[in-house]
Amino acid sequence: MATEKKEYWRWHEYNWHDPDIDWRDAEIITAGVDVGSVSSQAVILVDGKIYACANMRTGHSSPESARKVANWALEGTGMRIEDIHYVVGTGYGRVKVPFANRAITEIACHARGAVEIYGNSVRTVLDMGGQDLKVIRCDERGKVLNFLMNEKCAAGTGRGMEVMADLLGVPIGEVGPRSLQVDEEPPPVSNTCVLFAKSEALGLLREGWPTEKVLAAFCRAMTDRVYALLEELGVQRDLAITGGIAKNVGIVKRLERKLGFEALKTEKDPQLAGAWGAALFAKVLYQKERAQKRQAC
Amino acid sequence: MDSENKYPTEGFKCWKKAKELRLQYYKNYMQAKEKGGIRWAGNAPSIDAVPYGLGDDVYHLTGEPYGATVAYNKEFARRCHEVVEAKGYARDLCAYMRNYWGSVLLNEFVFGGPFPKPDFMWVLHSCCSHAKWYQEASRIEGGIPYFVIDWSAGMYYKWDEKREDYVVDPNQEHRIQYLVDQMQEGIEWLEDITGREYDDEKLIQAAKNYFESTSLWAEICTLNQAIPAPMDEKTMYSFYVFAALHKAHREVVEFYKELRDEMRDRVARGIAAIPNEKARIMTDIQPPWGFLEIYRYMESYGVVSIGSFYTFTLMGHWEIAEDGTFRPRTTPMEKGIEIRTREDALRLLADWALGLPMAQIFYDHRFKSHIMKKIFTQWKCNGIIMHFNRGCEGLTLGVAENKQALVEAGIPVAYYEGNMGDEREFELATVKEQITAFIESLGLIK
Amino acid sequence: MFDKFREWYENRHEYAKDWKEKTGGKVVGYICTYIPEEILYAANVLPVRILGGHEPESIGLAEPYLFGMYCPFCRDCLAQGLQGKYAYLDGIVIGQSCIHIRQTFFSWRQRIPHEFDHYIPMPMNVVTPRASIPFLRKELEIFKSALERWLEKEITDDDLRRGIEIVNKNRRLMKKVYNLRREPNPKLTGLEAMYMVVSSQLTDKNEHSDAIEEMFNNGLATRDLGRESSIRLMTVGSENDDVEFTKMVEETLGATIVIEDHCTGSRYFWEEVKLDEKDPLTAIAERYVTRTPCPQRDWEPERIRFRRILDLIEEFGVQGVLLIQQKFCDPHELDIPALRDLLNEKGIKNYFLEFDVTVPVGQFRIRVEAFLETFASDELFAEDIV
Amino acid sequence: MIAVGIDMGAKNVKAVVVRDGEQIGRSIFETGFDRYVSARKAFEGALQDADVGEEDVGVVVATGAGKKVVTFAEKQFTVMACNAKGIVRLFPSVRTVIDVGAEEARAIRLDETGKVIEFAINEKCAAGAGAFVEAMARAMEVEVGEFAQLSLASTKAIPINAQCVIFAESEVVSLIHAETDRADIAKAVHDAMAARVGAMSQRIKVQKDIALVGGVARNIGFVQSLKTFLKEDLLVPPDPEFVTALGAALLGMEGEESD
Ligand SMILES: Nc1ncnc2c1ncn2[C@@H]1O[C@H](COP(=O)(O)OP(=O)(O)O)[C@@H](O)[C@H]1O
Ligand SMILES: Nc1ncnc2c1ncn2[C@@H]1O[C@H](COP(=O)(O)OP(=O)(O)O)[C@@H](O)[C@H]1O
Ligand code: SF4
Ligand code: SF4
Ligand code: SF4
Repeated sequence: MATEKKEYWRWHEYNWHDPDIDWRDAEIITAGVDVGSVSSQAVILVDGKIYACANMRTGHSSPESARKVANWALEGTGMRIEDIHYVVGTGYGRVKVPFANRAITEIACHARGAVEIYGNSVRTVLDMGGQDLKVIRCDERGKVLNFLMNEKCAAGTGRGMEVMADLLGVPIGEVGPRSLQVDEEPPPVSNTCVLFAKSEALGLLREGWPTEKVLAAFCRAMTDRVYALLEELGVQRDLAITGGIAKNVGIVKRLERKLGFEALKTEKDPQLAGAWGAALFAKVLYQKERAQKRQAC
Repeated sequence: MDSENKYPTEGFKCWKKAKELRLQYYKNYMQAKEKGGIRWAGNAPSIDAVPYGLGDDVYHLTGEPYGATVAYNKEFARRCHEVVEAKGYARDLCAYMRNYWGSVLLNEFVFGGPFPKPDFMWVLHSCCSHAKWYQEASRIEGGIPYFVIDWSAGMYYKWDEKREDYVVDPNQEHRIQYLVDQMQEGIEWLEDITGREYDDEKLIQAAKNYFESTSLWAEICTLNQAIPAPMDEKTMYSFYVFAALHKAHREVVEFYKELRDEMRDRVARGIAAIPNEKARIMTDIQPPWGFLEIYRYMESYGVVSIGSFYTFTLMGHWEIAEDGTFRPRTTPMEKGIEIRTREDALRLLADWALGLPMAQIFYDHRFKSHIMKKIFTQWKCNGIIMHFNRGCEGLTLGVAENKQALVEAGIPVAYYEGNMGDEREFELATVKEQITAFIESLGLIK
Repeated sequence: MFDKFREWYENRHEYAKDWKEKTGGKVVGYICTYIPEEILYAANVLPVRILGGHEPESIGLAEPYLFGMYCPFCRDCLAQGLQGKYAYLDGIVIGQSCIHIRQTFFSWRQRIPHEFDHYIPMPMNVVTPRASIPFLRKELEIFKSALERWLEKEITDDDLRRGIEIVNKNRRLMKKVYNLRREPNPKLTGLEAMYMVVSSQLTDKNEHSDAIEEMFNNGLATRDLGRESSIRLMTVGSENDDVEFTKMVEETLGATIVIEDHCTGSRYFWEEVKLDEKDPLTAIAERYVTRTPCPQRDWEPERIRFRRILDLIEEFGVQGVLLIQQKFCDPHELDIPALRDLLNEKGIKNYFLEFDVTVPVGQFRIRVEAFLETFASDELFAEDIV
Repeated sequence: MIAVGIDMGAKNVKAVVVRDGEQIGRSIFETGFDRYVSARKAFEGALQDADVGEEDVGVVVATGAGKKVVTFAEKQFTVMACNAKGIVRLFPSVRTVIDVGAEEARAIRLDETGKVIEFAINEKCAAGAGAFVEAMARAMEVEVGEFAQLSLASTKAIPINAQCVIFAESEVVSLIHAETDRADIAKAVHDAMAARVGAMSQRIKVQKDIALVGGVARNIGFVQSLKTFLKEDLLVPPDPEFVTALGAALLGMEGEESD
């Protein structure tokens, strides 16, 4: 029954490094590796400055995914994992990053990373990832003050969006823009559960709804859930959105409409926030360790 | 299929009056302050006869009917749920309560305007939510004084082996006293917070109204034993609500008398609720208020719901006769008891309140199963459709066991899950499918 | 040191069966801590608390009798009974509690064989003791007579005084142990405290008290667990005997639970019966009406339980609070927003977790870990220092 | 007399042709976007299989969630009624039938004539139906059939706490990450689902014999787990997904004959 299908859910995977930096001159090289349930990222900092990164899908084994993503980030740089002074693992598989010196939760790392990416006016971080939603309150340094995670029903997460993309044959990157191409907001779908959502979407298509309208109904339902979580914690400005769904304008725009203000914008990749934060923590931890060693000598 | 419509039908004559009364009730509450009156809030079972002793200009708002009204207004209900969940309240809590709190938090009254705050709250507690409902309401409304009377004093009935039926447990005195003591303290409290002098005469009159109206409701339900049934349950919902709104008010007594007389007349003339009555069912627990169309759906197959343990006994007071008949409870007035003092009134009120059949479900599900079987037989039913209502943990106490017992007794039973006040937990298509399957199994669809 | 309690906890059924064999006495299971154990001790009956088994696979057994939206704890308890794990019980009693667990009692009463059962309509109103105490006294009398009829022997006032003393002594001793948790370097972990308190609900209190005294003789008070630098947590909720979760918090993540407000913890035993010269039944009635109330009967505007929680936070040097709630548990759900508001207002960090028959340790770990990081993460921001 | 029953499932449309009470043809089609077209295809496929022409058909009966779109059907029945009717034809001793499809599960108690006495259906949450297994198989990147097979090799009981499919998926992913044996994971998934379906079934009075039908009855891993959960044996007909369509055809036939 299974026919070869195009994989619409596949979001863009990439690696990058800054050719202008020569890491061999560096004093401190640190890395953050974020092994999420859906995606893995690695960020390499050279003296605190971003030098290389990679973003790819998480595979079956956490240790393997961690190694893979780190190596991919280092591709073409001549640097090896062993050259990195300190590595912090974060995300779902944080304790399974074999070459990490320490594991820190993605909650702490995302807050830290958000402040790095968006600037220190950030007070609320919304992390919309593959399988969960987190709302984090932080101070100007990115230190977590309070946070909430969605419990119970995982309806309306990144995974859900992927399933939708596949079902409707819309590449994941276009889900957001296309969902905004409606004249009038349709009512939200009642069931955001991935499994039921499928038949619900089909039902709507059968009723003659255009794809855009179905997407809009889904994005709206998901926005409502995100909004509820934000409300529960209480939103303090500025708001930064991290994680993969930050790239979904269908949700970001709707959320902004509902909140009545805009979230911070960035040129950088918000999906890197966790790994970036982890790499920054790695730097501090390495410096501390070094200072302690020196004292000991 | 005209041949199936064998019974004459006609609308209820007192329908219009009912609508007016209901509107007036909410209006009175909203406007009470303009005339220097008092308004209070409480749950439907609360003993409203007691605050009536504060004067004739005392109006109140009962939470459950209000919550149900919100549920009718799906958009409003949705906003209520949103704001309540944002405050961190769990989604599985009583749906009426969430609708009520939501309305307070939004500061919007479902009938328009800002939410009219009560001067105090007066509550009767038995399910886990009653007292807490108003405790939280008071907190979010900025500290409105409230008084709670504990109703959970134990079972009023006990099983009698010989008669194979329930009889009133003679061990009642200290339970009555418990309620009386609380009400006594409550009256002092009422005087305290309102600065008014309490009038025992008014209390006595209100108590009489309460006994009469709630026994009258039972009588009205009893008339539905006729074939064809003169009233369907969907209509019943519009009428039983008066007892839930203000059972101790004279107006309700008068209205119920009128309705009873009309029911008698309909029975005498053979007027039916639905023209094609082929099967009679009873339901159980609150319906999903936003989806009462399921009743019309059943009727399209000739299935009429004659009522339920819920519509009969939430507000109606009943007794079990020597011969086992479930019948309207004899009022103290009918028994020739004179009510002279505050103490007299309070004792009778306590005794009356403790004897409510619905209150017994909190102590033993077997009582309810037993009464459901009685209703099934006396009202000549063919089956039972139960609503496993996720919106009310109180009245669902024992439902799973009730269902087991009814099935054991060979009664055709179906159930569906839903929510009386949160449409997110109700799926119309699925429920219709279940109802259809049940009607099929009754042999009504070929 | 606390091994004995752990063994009792793990082998509760064997303990009760042995006790029966040894003493020839009767064992009564109880549901909810609003049960006057004093009267059962006076009658030489062993009361044991019915608890869940944390086995998701057997929960389905309760499905036909309990509505789907009742809490997992009440299903778990009933499922234990339906599996026959409590077949040795001679009777069951309940002190009127939340309606979920009431259903457990009702279905148990109907479906699981036993000789004796009794429902005590423990008053919900504890705000008006003037009305509740005489009412409860009468209900206790009815309970006592029911026991007397069943056991065919009289329970005298002296018996009652003896019963009260047995239970009081155990309370006093547990409180003494709890005082050791106040210290900067707590002398016991939360898990150990849990084993102790829960096992006191499962064993003969005489024996249990002896075991506590023995611990003191063996130097409990001078023990060093080396937990002085660990984060001090309080847990708050209904019942909690989740070993896995507690281990995760204390062993994997290194925090220490220094106090808790659970009915499987401090709330169970905190207050004693004040006998004085009073008639013993009145004294017992007073204790249950005035004890720290469960949420469903905590009706005062400034909840009584909250005041106590704040006191405990102060006394035990609590840094953060984990609010633990059984899924669908209405009584606690009804208190949580107010409690969170209060804690936030007082600047006390707190985090909310929803429990089921077993907890998803993985999902909970990240939450608790991140919560703990909010206490410890200053080192991560020490850039300027280095 | 020829009757055709069409079962409009969420995932598959099934059609069965019956002549004088005997099944003579059948066909299954994936439920496509246009359900009418799928229904036609299944209908025509079944007629072809039975080698009869459309003009020979006496009555067409539709059942299942999308039964309304089958405009060429003269009759409609609920799935419960069809399930019951179909199973007593195959196994007259059956008194309880559990039907697990892609998105729904139900348990039905019936009498010896195939009349429904009592039923329960799964509520809202998808974690108790075929799509659940499919999602989990996808997480492990194996075919559903293979996934089913895998589970038989395990004797371990690993509880999957999450009742939500997505949380369960992440639990499965974490089990994968923890390098848990694949067979154990498969069994854990089937156990979790069996616990849900089993608990749902117990809301009615489960009487023997018990049959399991619907596409998921082909999943031997699930069948094993459900047997263990219920502590009862289960009868599984050879083509379990066709039972409902068979029942529909039989019900159609019955009505016609009595007329
Ligand atoms: N370019 C993109 N456009 C829209 N959505 C995207 C894009 N890239 C990723 N996503 C969404 O982000 C999700 C992954 O989020 P991520 O934060 O990386 O997950 P996690 O860290 O939990 O593994 C995907 O499931 C997808 O829905
Ligand atoms: N060979 C097989 N092995 C395991 N599972 C199967 C197999 N065939 C079908 N299934 C399961 O059956 C389900 C479809 O069942 P079906 O009764 O056709 O569904 P519906 O009637 O809801 O469309 C699928 O979700 C799949 O999990
Ligand atoms: S009985 Fe039901 S409706 Fe009434 S307060 Fe309790 S939960 Fe709400
Ligand atoms: S108090 Fe809560 S956890 Fe305890 S039995 Fe009641 S509902 Fe369950
Ligand atoms: S409805 Fe769907 S997303 Fe929600 S708990 Fe169930 S399976 Fe999970």
